[in-house]
Order: sequence, then structure tokens, then C-alpha cells
Amino acid sequence: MILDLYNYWVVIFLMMSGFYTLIASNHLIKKIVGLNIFQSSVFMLYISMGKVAGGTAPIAAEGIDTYSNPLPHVLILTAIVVGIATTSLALALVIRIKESYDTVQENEILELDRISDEETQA
Amino acid sequence: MFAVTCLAILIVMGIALARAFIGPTVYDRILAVNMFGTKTVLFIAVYGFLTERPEFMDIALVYALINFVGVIAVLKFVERFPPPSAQSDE
Amino acid sequence: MSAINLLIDIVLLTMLVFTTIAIVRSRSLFAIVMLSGIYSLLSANIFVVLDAVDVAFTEAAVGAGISTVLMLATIGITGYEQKKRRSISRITPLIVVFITGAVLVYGTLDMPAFTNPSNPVHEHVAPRFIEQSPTEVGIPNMVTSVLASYRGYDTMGEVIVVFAALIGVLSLLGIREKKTDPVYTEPPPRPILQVMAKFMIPFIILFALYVQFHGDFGPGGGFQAGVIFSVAIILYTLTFSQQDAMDLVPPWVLKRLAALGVLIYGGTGVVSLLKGGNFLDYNVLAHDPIHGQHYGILIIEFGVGLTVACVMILIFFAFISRGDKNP
Amino acid sequence: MINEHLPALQVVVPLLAAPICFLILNNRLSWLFASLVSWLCFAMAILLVMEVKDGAVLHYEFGGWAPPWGIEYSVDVLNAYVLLIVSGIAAVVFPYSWTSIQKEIPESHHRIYFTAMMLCLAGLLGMTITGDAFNLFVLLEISSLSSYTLISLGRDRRALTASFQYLIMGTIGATFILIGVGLLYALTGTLNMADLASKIPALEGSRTLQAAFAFLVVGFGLKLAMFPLHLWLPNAYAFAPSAVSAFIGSTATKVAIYALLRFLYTVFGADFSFNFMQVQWLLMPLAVASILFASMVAMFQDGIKRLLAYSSVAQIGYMLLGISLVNITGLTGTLLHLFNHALMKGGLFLTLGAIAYRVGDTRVKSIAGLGQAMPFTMGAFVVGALSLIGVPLTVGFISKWYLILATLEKGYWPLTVLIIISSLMAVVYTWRIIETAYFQERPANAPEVKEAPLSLLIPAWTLIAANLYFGINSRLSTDLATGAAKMLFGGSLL
Amino acid sequence: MNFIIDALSWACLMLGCFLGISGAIGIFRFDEFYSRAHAASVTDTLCVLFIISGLVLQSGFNLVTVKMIFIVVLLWLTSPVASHALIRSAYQTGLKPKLAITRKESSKRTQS
Repeated sequence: MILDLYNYWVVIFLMMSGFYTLIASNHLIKKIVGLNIFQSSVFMLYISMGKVAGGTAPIAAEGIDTYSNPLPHVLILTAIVVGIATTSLALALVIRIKESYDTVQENEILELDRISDEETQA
Repeated sequence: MFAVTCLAILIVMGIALARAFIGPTVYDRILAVNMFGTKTVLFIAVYGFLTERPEFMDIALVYALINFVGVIAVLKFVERFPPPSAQSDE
Repeated sequence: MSAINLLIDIVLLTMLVFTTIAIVRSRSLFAIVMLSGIYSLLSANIFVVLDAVDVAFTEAAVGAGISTVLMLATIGITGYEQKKRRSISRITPLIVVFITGAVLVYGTLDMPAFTNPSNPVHEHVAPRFIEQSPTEVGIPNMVTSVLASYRGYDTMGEVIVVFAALIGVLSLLGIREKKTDPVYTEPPPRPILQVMAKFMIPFIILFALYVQFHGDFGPGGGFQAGVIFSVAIILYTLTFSQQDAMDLVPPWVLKRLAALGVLIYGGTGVVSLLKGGNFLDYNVLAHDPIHGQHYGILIIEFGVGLTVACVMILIFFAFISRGDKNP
Repeated sequence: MINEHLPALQVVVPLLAAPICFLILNNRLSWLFASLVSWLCFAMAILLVMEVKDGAVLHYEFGGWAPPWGIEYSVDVLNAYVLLIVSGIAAVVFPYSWTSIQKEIPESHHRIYFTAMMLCLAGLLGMTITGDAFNLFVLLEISSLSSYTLISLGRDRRALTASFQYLIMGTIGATFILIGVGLLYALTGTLNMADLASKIPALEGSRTLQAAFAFLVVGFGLKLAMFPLHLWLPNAYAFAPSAVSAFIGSTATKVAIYALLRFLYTVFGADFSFNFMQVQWLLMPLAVASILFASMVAMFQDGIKRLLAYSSVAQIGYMLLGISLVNITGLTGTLLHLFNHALMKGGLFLTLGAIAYRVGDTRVKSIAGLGQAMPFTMGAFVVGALSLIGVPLTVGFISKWYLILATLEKGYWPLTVLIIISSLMAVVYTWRIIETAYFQERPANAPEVKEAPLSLLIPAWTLIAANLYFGINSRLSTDLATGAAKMLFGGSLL
Repeated sequence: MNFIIDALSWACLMLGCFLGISGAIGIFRFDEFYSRAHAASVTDTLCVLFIISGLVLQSGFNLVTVKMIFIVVLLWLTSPVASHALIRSAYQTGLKPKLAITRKESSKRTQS
């Protein structure tokens, strides 16, 4: 039982650590690192599904007849690209936020936003 | 034989990882990451032989390359934006 | 999996767990970025152990390479400090994470066992890819045939995602062509590095080309080649200066080429449409379906490589051209 | 020949138009091209609706590979209906954009704006039409990445934080969807929705399936701003440029609701979703809470855009309420509200854009006296507001009518009362605006304000007029919605 | 013949492992950055050489061998350059090497 699923459980632990960093962290860059961990552990979940006992990499070669499943690999290649695209956009946003708020701490930004909200209302 | 080598490399990686955790200066971390990267290259190479499909040496080459460029990038940024204290980054 | 592979897998996962814990607990941003580089390398190793060589290739180039470089450029601008925050309750996030994790663990209880060859994953769709793609598509790397042919439309979406990221970064940061601050235009002279870089860059580009065109037979393909190519330019930028690199590959050319890459991919689809097939049906591109598949995959991989290389270089330029504002 | 490729062209044309928009160096040409493509998309959507309205289902195999090996697009009444909404709104917003962004976005960014809008449109259309679960994720990310960009184009610096917040929440949502799809894949070995649907009934009771269901519902919940997960929405709509608020506000959440419906009904099947998982008892309280809470908050907003954003959260509550009733009338109500809400919110946001163009901002107090100064703009706003409230002869009435009927059919009369109360709340929050515009004097020191230019008024009035037209002659929308609802329930007796 | 090659490659691999581990111990145990860098960079190159030669002996001559030779060349070029650059920038940003630690200082350090 444990040997059947240990890979998934470790991956879930990693996923949840990343998720925790993402939602609990106060620093925007640390949030993004959390996001990366969260996503790449999901990638590992997929790749774990594709592994076949005794299989090798899905590149056809003489004398090999058991290959691991190529489909999860394809999906995750796409997902990695999506991940880096999101990361770079998020980092660009962080740079702009730093330039206009002069901070990258979430609580300080929210505080500044609250002040400007009140000014708009007044 | 390859298995033993693989495990030895993994041990080295583990120790380098420990150095990366404790730091204390940014340079220690960079050193550890660099070492980790080189050992990753070796790991991939040996692992290919372990599983009897050594033709994926391209990955190891990429790692070696990325590792070098990564270290240079880190150094450039550390030089350009020196950390608050060179002695420890904590 | 044999015992030794299992052991290696477990050791790597354990290291990954420790790295993650260190990242979660660490307060030094620099350490976090370094550790996330290690995280990528480790997960790439796990991908190799789990037979996903193409994924490992990409993860190493993207996670340990590009994303670390971008993160560093960002913390250079935002500062290394992570201020102590006032005590905000961490209970709510913990509860959310705990519930999500519990649902996932609950979900895995009925998951098909790890590596069991009779799992549904290996029985329904995948066998055709494994058994017939070498004859239907005609190339040995099944990942490439699924990526570029069976699910070629997803890959086109992926190229568009990269292009969308470029649009976003250009909109947010832009690329400043002229640098005004003289302090940073001249990096300290570093003869050893420059000689090394000059020596290596041609080989890196050659290697990128090899990865681009050898992707049918081994791990690699357009995306990986594009990233490697951009790494060559990044190395050039780092050892010389941004202005030198921009003279070498002017951003306005790169912008055009990035859009062109997307159009090459889409254009292949349109051509196959005009030739009477479905969108992205390469069979109709030549008289012989196998040749058609070959041409199709070659062309779209070129489009992917072009877009990815240009976008990565442009994003890198955009990030470092912001750097001199807040040293 | 073209007809048979329509499903692919519907998405591929805007996808490829995006890089072309970026390559065209002249801003005005880029705009003309983008508008042309948006009309073309609308025309294709109309053609698709014509083809499938009698219950036919179109299939398109990308690369000529049969599903489940290749990626398949499949168009039925439901997709075609949502395609019509999305491309229709786009066909109005694109021409509108030119004048609107002149004052809101620096000129250097105009081309980027059109490219990003085009990508967003393509992503949303693709999400709607695709029959492959993973392809949905890819297209979702295309539309999300471009909408983060579009929102960050807002002038206020809070647009940046709004965009960042949306990015974080949106990516969590997308990752949850990815996990859900992964678990489904692990169980069935396929990614094609129709194929999944045929394999899932045999797996009922599997704990993995339940977890996949939970992740997909929460993931789409984040994307569609389901009540406790709606936090990203108000700021994103409030600080984005006006045309962007109009486009994203009236399409993005709708497509997410569509995707949720697709998974609940087609992939998992109504039986699993509602009999086994009982998801309606999750959706109903959330819907009620979001209607009450968001309407309440909307009453106290001073920025009109944010007010409308909270009202959107409330309207999403109506749509979820319709789903949670689990009968054909309720689902028809939901689908009608997709259409109607797109029309009214689109119209209202476009009107606000016209006000922003002349006045410079859209706070309630700065529109004082505009009733006289901008009669056509404010007239449009009044009609839109009436529609939001649900006054007869407007589209808002039609969908609320269906929802009320559905609650009565089920015998849930407290929900009937709730719908009426929340309509009254809508009266309160829109009345504040109308009262300020018509019955307050323009401050003496305020600058002179002219009527908005025609290039803004015509698109705004087009949508507003559609509000009236479909309110009076609702045959088209109700037929399609009823057809789609019946198709979703299929043969299952619920 | 096979036996000799096996034995040789065993020896190479084990030597490489030994060098790797000694470098790792160095990087872990030494108490100052420059000594750690020394330990790491000195062992790195030889370790790579031995392990890869062990592999080359096993694989015979083919494309894989060529790639492995490339790896050795690449690492031999980049690794010293990276170490050089690292130490140089550490020195320039003000991290001073402890050239001679007196007994008193070192005991003080262990206490603290």
C-alpha cells in the first residue's frame, strides 16, 4: 500500500508546502517561488503516473519493448512552458509594483491601497 | 558498480544541499549550488548507464551549460546589487 | 522499478522534501532563489528517474536556468530584505492547505498503484502512441510525435502562451534601449570570463541547433533549443554588456521574429487546411504521409524554437533594462 | 469546404490574428484589423449556431487524428450559444476600444492592447469550443495571461496589485484544474471529454474521482469568482481600462461557468454530480451568500466600476443558484442569465467608459448632473440599470423570471423571496447613481462636459438596444438556452 | 580483456567517488568560505574526469562517448572559471579571507 502510493504522497506534501508558501507568505517574490513549487510538484504527479515498472524513456530503440507512457510527458512539457510564462509575467508585475509602491510586502501594499481607497471615497 | 557510483554522487549532493541550507554567506550558497549542479551532471551520466540507456547524454550537457551560465548570472547580480552584508545574508 | 531505482527515487524525493522545507522556512530571499534553483535540478533528476527525459531537459533549462536568472533580476530590483511582518494569523492558510492536502490524500487512496503497467493510464490511449507512432509519424521519439503531431494543437497553444507572456512583459516593463547610468554600462573588466564566453557561445549555438534538429531522435526539440539559444545570448549579455547584446540581436528584430515563429506554426496548419486536410494535418503536406509528417514536424519545431528563443531573450532584456533604476 | 472547418477557424483565426496585430506597426491599422477579425469571429459564431441549433453536434479533429488520440473540438448547442455571447461582445468592444483607450492607455501600448485583447478572445473562444480537458487548460492560460496584462494596463497603480492578485488566484485555480484533470487521467487514461464521460459512470464511488471532482469545482470556482473565492474580481474590474472591464466582465466569468457546466453535466454526468456528490447543496448556500453579500457591499461603493463589479459577483450568484436547482427551468435560467448578464454588464461598462472618456473618472459623485450634460450616455446607463434590476421588457426580467419559476417548481419559496429582495437591493444601488446623475446639480467649478463621441455611443447603445430587443423578443435566446439545458440533462431524469 | 576494462572502470569510478565525497566533506566541514571553495574546486575537476573516464571505458567508442568527452571539456573549462569568478567577486565585495587563525581565535569560535 505505502509502496504503491508513496511517490504520490511525497508529491502531495511538496505541493502543499508550495501552496502554503503561496497563500501564507507576505513577500510577493516568495509567493511566486511558492507558486513555482506548487506547480512543479503537480508536474511530478503527472510524471509519476506515466512511469511503468521496467519501462524506459519513450524513445524507440532496438531491443526495447517496454516504454513509459509518453502522454504525461507531453502534457507536462506544455505545462512547464505555461509555468515559466506565468512566472515571468508575475515577476514583471512585481517589478512594477515595487516601482510604484516602493515595497513588495503584501501587508504594506494593502495598507497603501486602503489609504488610496479612502482618499477616493473622501 | 554504477549503482554504487550513483549513490556516492547522491551523498555528495546531499552534503552540498546541507551547505546550501546553512549558508551563511551568499557565496557559500552559490558554491553549494555550483557543486550541486556539477554532481547533477555526473548523476545523469551515470544513471544513463545504470538503466542501460546512455544515449541521453544531451541532458547532462545541458545541465553543465545551464549550471555555468547560472553561476555567472548569480555572480553578476551579486556584484551589481551587493547583498546588505557580505558576511551573511540572513 | 528495481530496488536500486526505487532507492534513488526515494533519496531524491527526500532531498526535495528537505529543500522545500528550507525554502518555506528561510527568510533570506537570496537563499530562497538559490534553493529553488536546486529544487528544479532535483525535480529534473526525478524526471530522469521516472523516464521523462524530455521533461527533465526542459525543466533544467527553464527552472534552473531562465527562471533563476529572472528571479535574480527581480530581487536585484526589489531588494534582498524580507521584513519581519507583524504577527498575522497563519491559521487560515494552514487550514486551507490542510484541507486541500487531505482531499488529495483521500483521492490517492483509490489511485492506481505507482508504476503498475496495467493502470488505465497505460492501457487506453497511450498504447497507440507507443506502438504505432514510429510507423504512423515515422520518428522514434514518441514524445516528439505526440507533442508535434497527435497533440500538435496543444503545442501551438503553448507557443501562443509564450507569446502572451512576451506581450505581458513588454507591456509592463518595455525594453529600454539606451542606458543612461554610466556606472553600470561598463562592467568591471573580466578578461577570463570574456574569453571563455567568446569561446563557448558558438558551441552553445551549435548545440542548440543540434537539439533543434535531433529532437526527433533524442530528447529535445524546438522549445529546448530555443531556451538553449537564449542562454547563449544571456551569457553574452552577462559577460559583455546589455548594449553589446542589443547591438548583436536588436530587440525590434526579435519582436518581429517572435511573432513570425507563431505565424510559421499557424501557417503550417493553414497550409494543410488549404491542401485539403484538417488543421495541422501534416499527412497532406507531401505525397507520402510519412514525409508529410516529417516536413510538418520540422517546420513547426522551427517555429517553436524561433518564438521561444526570441521571447526568452526579450524577456531577459526587459528585466535587466529595469535594473539600473533602483540599484 | 469552409463550413466543415468552421470549428477550427473560430479559434485559429483570432489566435493567428494576434501576432499579426503585433506585427502591424500602425496603431490604427492594427485596430481596424482587430475589429475586422472580431466581426469575422462573430459571423462564424452565427454560422455555427445555425448549424447546431437543431441538435446536431459538429466534430473537428485536429491534425486528422481521431479522438481520443488527437485533440477534438466539438460544437453543440451549448458551446455555440456561449461562442455567440463571447464573440458578440468582442465584436462590439473591439471597435469601441479605439476611442476609449486614447485617454486611458499610453499610445506606445495600443498595439499591445489589441494583441492582448485578441489573445484573450481566442483563449475564451477556445475554452468554450474544445472537447479536450487538457486543451482547455492551455487555452484557459492563454486567456488568463492576456487578461492579467490587460488589467495591469489600468492607469491607477492599484491596477497592478489587482492584476497580481488575479494572477495568483487565477493560477491557483488553473493549477487546481490541472490536478483535477490529472486525477481524471490517472483513472481513465484519456483526456477527451466525451471519452471521459463514457468511462466515468463505471468508476462511481472511486475516491480519486471524488477528489478530481472537488478540485475541478474549486478550480473553476476560482475562475468564475464563486462567493468566497471572488476576492480578485472587484479590484480587477474596477481598475482595468474601461473597454477591458467591459470585455472581461461580460465574458471571462461566463466562459468559466460554461466550463463548470460542461464538467458537471457532460464529463461527470448529472447523475454523479447531483445525486452522488450532491454538489447543489454546496452551490446553493454559496449562491445565496454571494447574492446577499455582494448586493449589500455594492450599495456602499463609491466607485461605479467597483459597484458594478460587486453586482457581477451577485449576478454570478444567480447563475450558480440556477445550477443548484437541478431542473431544466433553473438551468435555462442560468444559461439565459449568461447571455443577458453579458449584454447588460457589457452595456453598462461601455457606458461607463464613455463617461470616463469625458469626465475622467467614474466615482458616483463626479457624475453629478451628467443627466443633462450627457443625455444619451446616461440614457443608456438608465436602461442598463433597469435591465440589471430586472424590469419587464428588459433581458434582466427574462432570466429572473425563469429563475423564479424554477424555484417555485421546486417549492423553494424562500429562494423566490431572495431573488425579489436582491432585485430591490439592485434598485437601491443603481438608484444612487441615477439620482446623482439626474437630480443633483453639476458642481459650479466642474469643467464643462460634452456628450460622448459617437464612436463610443454607438457600441454602447448597440448592447443596450440588444438588452431591450431580447427583453421584448426573447425567442432566440430562450430557444437556444432551453435547447442547451435539455441537451445537458439529456435522457437523465432528475 | 573485458575483465581488465571492468576493473579499470571500477577503479576510475571509485576514485571519482572518493574525490567527490572528500570535496563534499571539505565544503561541509571547513569553517571559512575560501577554504570551502578551495576544497570544492580542487576536487571537482578530477572527480569529473575519473567518473566520466570510467563511463567511457564501459561504453566503447560511439556518439555517447563523444558527448561525454564534450562534458568533460565543458566542465573543465567552466568549473575553474566559475570558481574563479565566484572567489573574485566574494573578495571584491568585501568578504575577507581568514589567512591565519590563531589557536585562541579558533577556540573562541568553537565556543560561540
